[in-house]
Amino acid sequence: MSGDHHHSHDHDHHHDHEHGHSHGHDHHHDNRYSDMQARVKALETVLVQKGLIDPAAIDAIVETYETKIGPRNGARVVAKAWTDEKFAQWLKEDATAAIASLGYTGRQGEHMRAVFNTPETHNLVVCTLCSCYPWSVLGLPPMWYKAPAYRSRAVIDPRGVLEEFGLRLPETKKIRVWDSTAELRYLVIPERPDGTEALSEEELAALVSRDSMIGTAVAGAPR
Amino acid sequence: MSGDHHHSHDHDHHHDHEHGHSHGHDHHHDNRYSDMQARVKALETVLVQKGLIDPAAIDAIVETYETKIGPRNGARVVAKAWTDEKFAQWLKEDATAAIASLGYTGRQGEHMRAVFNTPETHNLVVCTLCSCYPWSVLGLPPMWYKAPAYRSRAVIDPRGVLEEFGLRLPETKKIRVWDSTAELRYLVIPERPDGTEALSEEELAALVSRDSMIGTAVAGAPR
Amino acid sequence: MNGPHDLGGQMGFGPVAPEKNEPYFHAEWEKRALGITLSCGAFGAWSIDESRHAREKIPPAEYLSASYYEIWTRALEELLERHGFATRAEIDASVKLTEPATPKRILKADMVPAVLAKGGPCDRPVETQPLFRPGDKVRTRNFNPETHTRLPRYARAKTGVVEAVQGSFVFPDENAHGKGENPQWVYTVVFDAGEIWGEGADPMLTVSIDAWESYLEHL
Amino acid sequence: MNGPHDLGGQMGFGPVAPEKNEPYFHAEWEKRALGITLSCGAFGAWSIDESRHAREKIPPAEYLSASYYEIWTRALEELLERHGFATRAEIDASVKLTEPATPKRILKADMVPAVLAKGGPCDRPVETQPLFRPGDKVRTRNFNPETHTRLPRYARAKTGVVEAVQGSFVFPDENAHGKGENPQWVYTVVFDAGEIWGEGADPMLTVSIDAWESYLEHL
Repeated sequence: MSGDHHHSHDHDHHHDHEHGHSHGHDHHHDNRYSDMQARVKALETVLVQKGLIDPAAIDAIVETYETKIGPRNGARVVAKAWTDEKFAQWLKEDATAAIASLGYTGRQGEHMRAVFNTPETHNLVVCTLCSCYPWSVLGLPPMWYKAPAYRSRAVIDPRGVLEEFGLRLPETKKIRVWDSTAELRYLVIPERPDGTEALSEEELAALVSRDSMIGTAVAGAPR
Repeated sequence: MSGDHHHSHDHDHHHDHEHGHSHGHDHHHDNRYSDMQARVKALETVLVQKGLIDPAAIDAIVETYETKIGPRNGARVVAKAWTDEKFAQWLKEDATAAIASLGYTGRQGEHMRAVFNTPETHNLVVCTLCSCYPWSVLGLPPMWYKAPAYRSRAVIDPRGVLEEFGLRLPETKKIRVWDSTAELRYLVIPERPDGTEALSEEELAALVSRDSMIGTAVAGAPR
Repeated sequence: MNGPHDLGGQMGFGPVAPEKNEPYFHAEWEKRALGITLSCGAFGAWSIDESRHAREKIPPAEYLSASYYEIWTRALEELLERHGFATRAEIDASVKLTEPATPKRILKADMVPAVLAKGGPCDRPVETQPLFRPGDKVRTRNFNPETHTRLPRYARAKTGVVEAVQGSFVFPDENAHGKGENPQWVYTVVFDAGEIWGEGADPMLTVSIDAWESYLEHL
Repeated sequence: MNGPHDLGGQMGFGPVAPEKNEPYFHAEWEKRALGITLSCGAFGAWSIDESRHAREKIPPAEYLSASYYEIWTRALEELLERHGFATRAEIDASVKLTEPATPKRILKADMVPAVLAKGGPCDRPVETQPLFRPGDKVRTRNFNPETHTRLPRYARAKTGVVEAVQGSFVFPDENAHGKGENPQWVYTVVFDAGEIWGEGADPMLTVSIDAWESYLEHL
């Protein structure tokens, strides 16, 4: 069946391109994204005419999440937890406050929990019901995190999901999946890689990928 | 939300028409039905070229279900059950054989069960997993029987579904929903309407609608 | 599999909306799709179980927006390719490009009345006695296979009562995957709506499924 | 509601397929959709619970084929109309036709940093003591409301263990429908995969949800 699926997608896609070439990217294009382009533009136009929204505020929001709030925040939290036992303890007891002490607060990070990988247990975060994600430390979620494939499978077949990310865990490793069904937002603290004793906090932070803080990866080894 | 839904459908539909006019009903039309028209034609073409199917057989199948096998079959079963106590008993004990005695056999009617409405209990048939339906006595299923709205709701909110068909059952009436999950096919035997003592079997059959044999209606009163 | 076809208790599809005139077909291609599907079924290359599973595997967004004849057609293309009768490349090009596999039979027009009147019975004898009797309390098993099953999700791990032993039938969970017919006893099992749907369920509602023996455990 | 959003354990969506470069946005409109959605949230006219429910009510075939910013936008149109800020007729015409309701606040550019840094905490004090303690065995309730809930379908009527009391929070099942915040204690409840998924479940897997107190019963 996946053949069927791919076929029909290719087929549709082909159509879209043909239409795109003959019609240009106008309102009558069938491509979903072009429809949305027109729709969202109309939405913004109407709301601006009504004085309800400020286009500059939209710019500021976008700029914030494109340049200021992203997974480097979380990576600094992790690096500090690796190097500062007291901070790690604080993270365990009151992640919201510990993370706020580094300046990371606010939207979709109001109620943080840090969950620590151990040699015995790997943690994985999902939101099966929508796309809850710790924006304050990881920024905007990637497309796959919000899409049905990940949301449906992470709770029933996490090993299969992790293998698609190139992470093959030993069968003896426990997996704990956290389904973010309430307003708590989870940050995975990956295990500190071996051979990183000499690294600075900044160098350590560079080893912490976004995926390792969701649980779809582990922290990288130093080069 | 249904407003949203309708909007976007109208919108898409509008597009389809525009494309239809500019492209004609060719392979590149975006309308689902036109795509299917071309696709199914191609499928038939290839299978005929390969000598695997006989277009006249397709015609014969379509003609059979358009003109020969339909809910009049089931209505005759019901009318006979109303007028012939022995037949009714046979239906209860071996519906497949009793129905076959009237000449109704075969595809999607191989393993029949007749379920009798009573003053206490109303029966309703659904196939939540696909669209199992007793073709030999009811013909091809209507579109709604195969669609998600009916299949999803019949088992959890049958009263709500029945009200959409204009059938409001007293709250004290038991409802039994039969989900056709195996190869048994269910025919509901509705209650015989009052005041039909003088009617012939043929006149009685005219009171038996298809929906009354699915359970989304009761048998009609004589005019 | 917990696919898009397993619809019992799902929400959000709106009213049932029966049509006024209810035509059997809504376009010419639907007639051809019906006839082609039945004609290809006559090849004897796949079971109803395998074809049901092919339909279930259509991606959910497509399955839920497709008409049923479209679902049939998409699944049929998959089955034709899988069993060597026609490739999607051929259908794309609308021309024969390869020699097909040999079907067990080809349905000709004059065979149609007899074939439709015969159908395809799925009852098969078994040598065992039924494990359950009418009146037995049973619990349905809890499983979530990626493969075909006819135990709907809403009726798993639920307690019900056996109402009837319905005979022994081909077991779809294995037959859909070419593992043989392995027939089992089938039972009608009745559940109180409260057991299935919990609080707020209609107190006058019971729901039954037809369950293969291996779906059930004694309580 | 058992809507298209309740995806845990559903199948048929194919591989996860992370993108290579993973851009935050895949079209300019997605940026605007993000900013407009957050700006309209600042009106103070609806809660996150009401907006989540508006997203869940998108018809399943559309929900499952839409990108998440499209889901946001469709739901936002519904909320704007429901609360008197803009009608779909206005968006269709791309022009103001009516006077809008009065929002509690309008988000200006200079307010953005402070508003994002503040967020919208949902914890609220309650006067009761928590009914459950870490280590308690609990059973999740069985219900299938047509209204909003955050107890996913896969975790209903299942036995688990309370791992932590997480504080008291706005109760979404009521708040989504304008019935007030009615805060409750929230617990992290852990389930063995075998309890949820039954036979064949990964023996090394546990899954937790965060459950409001009224979702739980002492075992």
